[in-house]
Amino acid sequence: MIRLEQLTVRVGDFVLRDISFEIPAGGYGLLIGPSGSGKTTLLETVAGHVTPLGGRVHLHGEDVTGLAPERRGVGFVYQNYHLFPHLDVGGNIRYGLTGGTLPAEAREARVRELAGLLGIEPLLGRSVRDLSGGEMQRVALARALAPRPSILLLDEPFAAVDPATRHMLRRELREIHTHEQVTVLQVTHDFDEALRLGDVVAVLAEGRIAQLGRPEEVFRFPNSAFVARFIGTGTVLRGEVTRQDATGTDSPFAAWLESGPLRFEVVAEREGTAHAVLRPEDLLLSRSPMPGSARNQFPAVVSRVERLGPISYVHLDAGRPITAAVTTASAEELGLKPGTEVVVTFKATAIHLV
Amino acid sequence: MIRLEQLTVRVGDFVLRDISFEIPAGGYGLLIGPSGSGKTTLLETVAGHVTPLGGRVHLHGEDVTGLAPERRGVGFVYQNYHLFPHLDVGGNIRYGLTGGTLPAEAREARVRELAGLLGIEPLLGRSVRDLSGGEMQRVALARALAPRPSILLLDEPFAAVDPATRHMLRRELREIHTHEQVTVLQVTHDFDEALRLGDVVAVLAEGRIAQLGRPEEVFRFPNSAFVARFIGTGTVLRGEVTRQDATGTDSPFAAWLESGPLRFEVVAEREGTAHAVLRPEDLLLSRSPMPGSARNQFPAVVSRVERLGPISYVHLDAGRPITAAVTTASAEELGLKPGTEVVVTFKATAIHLV
Amino acid sequence: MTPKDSLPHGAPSSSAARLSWARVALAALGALLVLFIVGPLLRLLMLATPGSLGEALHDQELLASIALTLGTATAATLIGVLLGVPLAYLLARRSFRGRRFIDALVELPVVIPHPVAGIALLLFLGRHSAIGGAFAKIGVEFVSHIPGIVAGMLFVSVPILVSGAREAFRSVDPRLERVARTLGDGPGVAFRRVTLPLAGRGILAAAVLAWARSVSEFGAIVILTYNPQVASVLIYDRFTTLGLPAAVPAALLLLAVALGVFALVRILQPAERR
Amino acid sequence: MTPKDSLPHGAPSSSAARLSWARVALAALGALLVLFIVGPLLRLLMLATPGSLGEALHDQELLASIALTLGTATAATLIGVLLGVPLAYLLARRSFRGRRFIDALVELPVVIPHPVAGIALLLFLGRHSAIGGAFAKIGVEFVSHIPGIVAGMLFVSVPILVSGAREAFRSVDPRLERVARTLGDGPGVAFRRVTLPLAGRGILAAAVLAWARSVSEFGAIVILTYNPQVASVLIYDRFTTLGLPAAVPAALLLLAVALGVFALVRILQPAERR
Repeated sequence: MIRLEQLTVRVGDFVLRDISFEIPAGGYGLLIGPSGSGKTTLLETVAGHVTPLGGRVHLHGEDVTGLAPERRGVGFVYQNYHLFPHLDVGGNIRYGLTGGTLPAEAREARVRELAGLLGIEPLLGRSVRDLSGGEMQRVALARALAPRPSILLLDEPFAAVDPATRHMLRRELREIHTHEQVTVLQVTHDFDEALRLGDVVAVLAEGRIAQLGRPEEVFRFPNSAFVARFIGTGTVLRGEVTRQDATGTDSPFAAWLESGPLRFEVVAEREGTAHAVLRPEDLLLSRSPMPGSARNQFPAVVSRVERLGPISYVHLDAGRPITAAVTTASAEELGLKPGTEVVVTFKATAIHLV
Repeated sequence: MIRLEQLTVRVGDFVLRDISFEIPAGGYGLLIGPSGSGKTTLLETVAGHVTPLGGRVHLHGEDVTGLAPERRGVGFVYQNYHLFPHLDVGGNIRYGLTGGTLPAEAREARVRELAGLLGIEPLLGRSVRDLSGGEMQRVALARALAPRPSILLLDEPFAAVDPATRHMLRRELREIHTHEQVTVLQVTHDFDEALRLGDVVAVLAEGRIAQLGRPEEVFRFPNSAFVARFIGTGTVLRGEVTRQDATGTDSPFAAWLESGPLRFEVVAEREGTAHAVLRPEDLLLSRSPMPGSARNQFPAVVSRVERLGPISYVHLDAGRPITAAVTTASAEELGLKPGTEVVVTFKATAIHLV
Repeated sequence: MTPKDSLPHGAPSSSAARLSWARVALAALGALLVLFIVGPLLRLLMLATPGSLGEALHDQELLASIALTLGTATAATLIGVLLGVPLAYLLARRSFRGRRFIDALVELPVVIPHPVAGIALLLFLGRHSAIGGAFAKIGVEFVSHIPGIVAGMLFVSVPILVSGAREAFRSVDPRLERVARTLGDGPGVAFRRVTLPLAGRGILAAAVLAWARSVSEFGAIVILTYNPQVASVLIYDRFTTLGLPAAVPAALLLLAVALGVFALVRILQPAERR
Repeated sequence: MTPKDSLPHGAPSSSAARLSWARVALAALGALLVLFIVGPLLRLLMLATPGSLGEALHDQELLASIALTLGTATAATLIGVLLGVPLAYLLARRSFRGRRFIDALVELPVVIPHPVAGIALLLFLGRHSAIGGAFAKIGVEFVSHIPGIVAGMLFVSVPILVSGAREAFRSVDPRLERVARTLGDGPGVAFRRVTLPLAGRGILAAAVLAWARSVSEFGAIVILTYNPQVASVLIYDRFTTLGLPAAVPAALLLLAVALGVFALVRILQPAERR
């Protein structure tokens, strides 16, 4: 279990404030934010390398705020691995086992177990200088896991490897998480990672946690324009909300959102300026208006079609730039290409206001 | 136009051999390969910084193999930008204009035009030390484009920026490519980039060009297991091909592919060992067998469901691990979760043998 | 077995206390060393009374000697920059056979005992050697003449100058020059517009440090050219012939020059990594 | 207007020819400088006949002087390591008020003219100073005694030792130590298991270089302790009283020691960046 309570941490010239979240024992948490937002320093604070200016760190139920790193039972994997260059692969993995009271056979068994789990048995006698990025990552993982930490802290573990290796490592990490029953806190700048791995995700912005929740929740209901843009949820339009009827009924109420030339029906909780998040997959495209007047419909012109395998992103000009996602098959069926005129349709409830 | 003819280039301890491809004038080419495969050195060879051991480089119709870099008319943007730290943003963009005979007003007009195109006008007087990654990337682009090169070489231009910035930069790069009518050769290790941007893609593997073609072609018809795995096309299964009938008709012929416990109907051109590429989006999933005996069908158990917004990747155990892609809606409709038994169906023609 | 519970969980305060004791001990050892450097210099500076300084500033022989020292050090530094900066650039940027060997040779004077360097230079540049003889024919004499002082200073300051300039060039990413090339600059122009401005401060700092090293040289010069006397020889001469009090005013003045130069070098050197 | 066509397209061969002329000129200037370093040393080494070496090896006074030099240099280096390595670690790893100032102070002896350093040490450690008096009471005298030699050597070798050890510590990523901490090591253990093995070679190279610098010192020692004579003082003494030929055998022997040490330092220093 990892629980941070109103942690305040100095990161170079700025300060992270009021960082609070909890990852239950055996959970997989992700901390996501732009480069330079202090994610690594926050991990180092959890590990005890950095002393917070304020707040508490609780690990496995204990307040460890004043405890030295070697007494916290955490494993740490840095983005650039930081393997010990004067030790071979086996020596690196064995490092955390030699301090304790473990008999030599148990130590070697643990090294072999982890090497087997990560598929690096053939490397055990090799120098760490000759390894590929993926191999170094596996060795760093095995080294951190060897003393059976209850907490594993990962700093952008996939940033420096090829996409193909990244896929494999992600799968292995999932398996290890289950096999070793460890609580993981991983730092990333890639929201995809959060969707693929995390139970809990915290989005860091401007020194605070902008949003906290299950990855799917955050993806569907970003609570600010920053979060929506950062996780790439779709189009974010700034506009003015006005009630459809003048009655003062309680929230939520039916309303209009006006953003430049566009006017949508939305469900709002207050009037005034708001950001509307339009998820690409909620937008329907057709060549002619679809029947039914209760829906938001407006014309748009295709400016570009981006094929990404099974799915295509259609960039539209509707007075404002808007992006829709359709299957590649239906993009072909509709004959979408730059200049095609289409009608965009979506439900009022599909617009998320932040 | 960029044409490389059987280029041989030393990259540290190894050698790139027999590199030949052509990007037509105004085209957008991508060079894709794992880290350390010599992509940057190849770009530097095109720019004239590195002398090839053999072969010819042709730019805009001329053989420039022996020409100094300053006479080749290329713009170069390094992965880490390499802005001149002793000049401000404006000084960086202006750098390539001050050597020529351009009058001062024309120079300033060009600087403002590019700054406007890239949205960095407010930065012109700023020091390059205070810029964000995305801003540095835009300044580096403007600097390279200022002297109107006919060729633009980009070394992993999006590797060091956030996904959100990456999206924007990609769109801007597309616009610049059109606006400046420049031939682009971009290096990347990310196949997604190729699908989004490229007209031509060359996949580099083990010092050679493993495959060359339009991005969609390469994505649908990878010519080797390496390429298929690297670009993440889907499941690659190794197996044995045997003819369905004993007659010696000419290729292609109907055949069986056996891979462990699995046996598929395929269309093959030769017998023997082959790798079958199963694209996730070609696999249909259902809870019960679907009618029609001509198709490949086999049972499988869901081991994990990976939700990526509108699309979900379903990892299956069918004796071999196999991945299918379905819409998130249908994954929910089918109630897919770890342990669910499903039937996998696909057409013989959907299997690509390499 | 839950291995998590078997982790030692000591009181953090005792660990912190142990840590800070170790740190105090380390700091005390370091402070001793700093005291050993600063103490003698402060002791000397404490003798800087208006009287002693006035005496020094009216001592024509001392002033002439300091002028000679500064002039010869400047000459040695200029020759060193002319010959050493191109060498530093080649060592930083080109790879060629024997580069590592030349890298080492250039550092060699650091370990040569100064009187040995003086004797070697005396043999190399004396009137009876091939090179000394050739120079003598064009009217340049080294031994017991001003060129001998310059030669001694150059010999001992080469390592500082070349290694400093080499590191200054190395700190400039060669890709910056490559970018300048693709922007239309020839190799010389790219060097002048990019590499030189960026390495300039570091080269200047190395030159000033080499100049200071030249001013401070004694052992090699005292063998090559006892007369005319540079400041360090003059101080030694007065110390041996007239005693300590006679040497102090000159030593103070020379120390002031050295400290001024040192402050300049520190300002010129690029800010250090944190 | 098609700007692509307006690009200058000269013949590549002429450009390449111009380039290589510039390179030859640079290389020639550099070669002159290398010659100026190597020439005198080779000239001295050419005098190493069996006769001169045999003479040197049977000269009891010279051998005793060399033994004294090596012994005092070793003592100065050991004291320097004991006091300087902890300081180097603090300078490399901790940030504290005045760190940059101490960084600078430690480099100060480089620019102090050696006779000035000798005079400052004489004032600081003489019998009439507070510190010299205190040491005299416990039977340690500096001036004209062996401890004076050690003090002079220590003063001039501190910059080499501390800056070398500091860079060796800096080259070890502090995150390696942090990883060791999360793997269960206390701060002292992490230092011993990770930082020390990785910085050790660099520290050893700095110590050997500081030792060589101690062996080569002359100007500070000649003022503090003329007798007993270390090798460089002996060489100077023979040169001034008996002339050049009498000084050559001793100079050769000392040069051989210096070259051997230098080779050792080069082997110890980490391989350079390409």
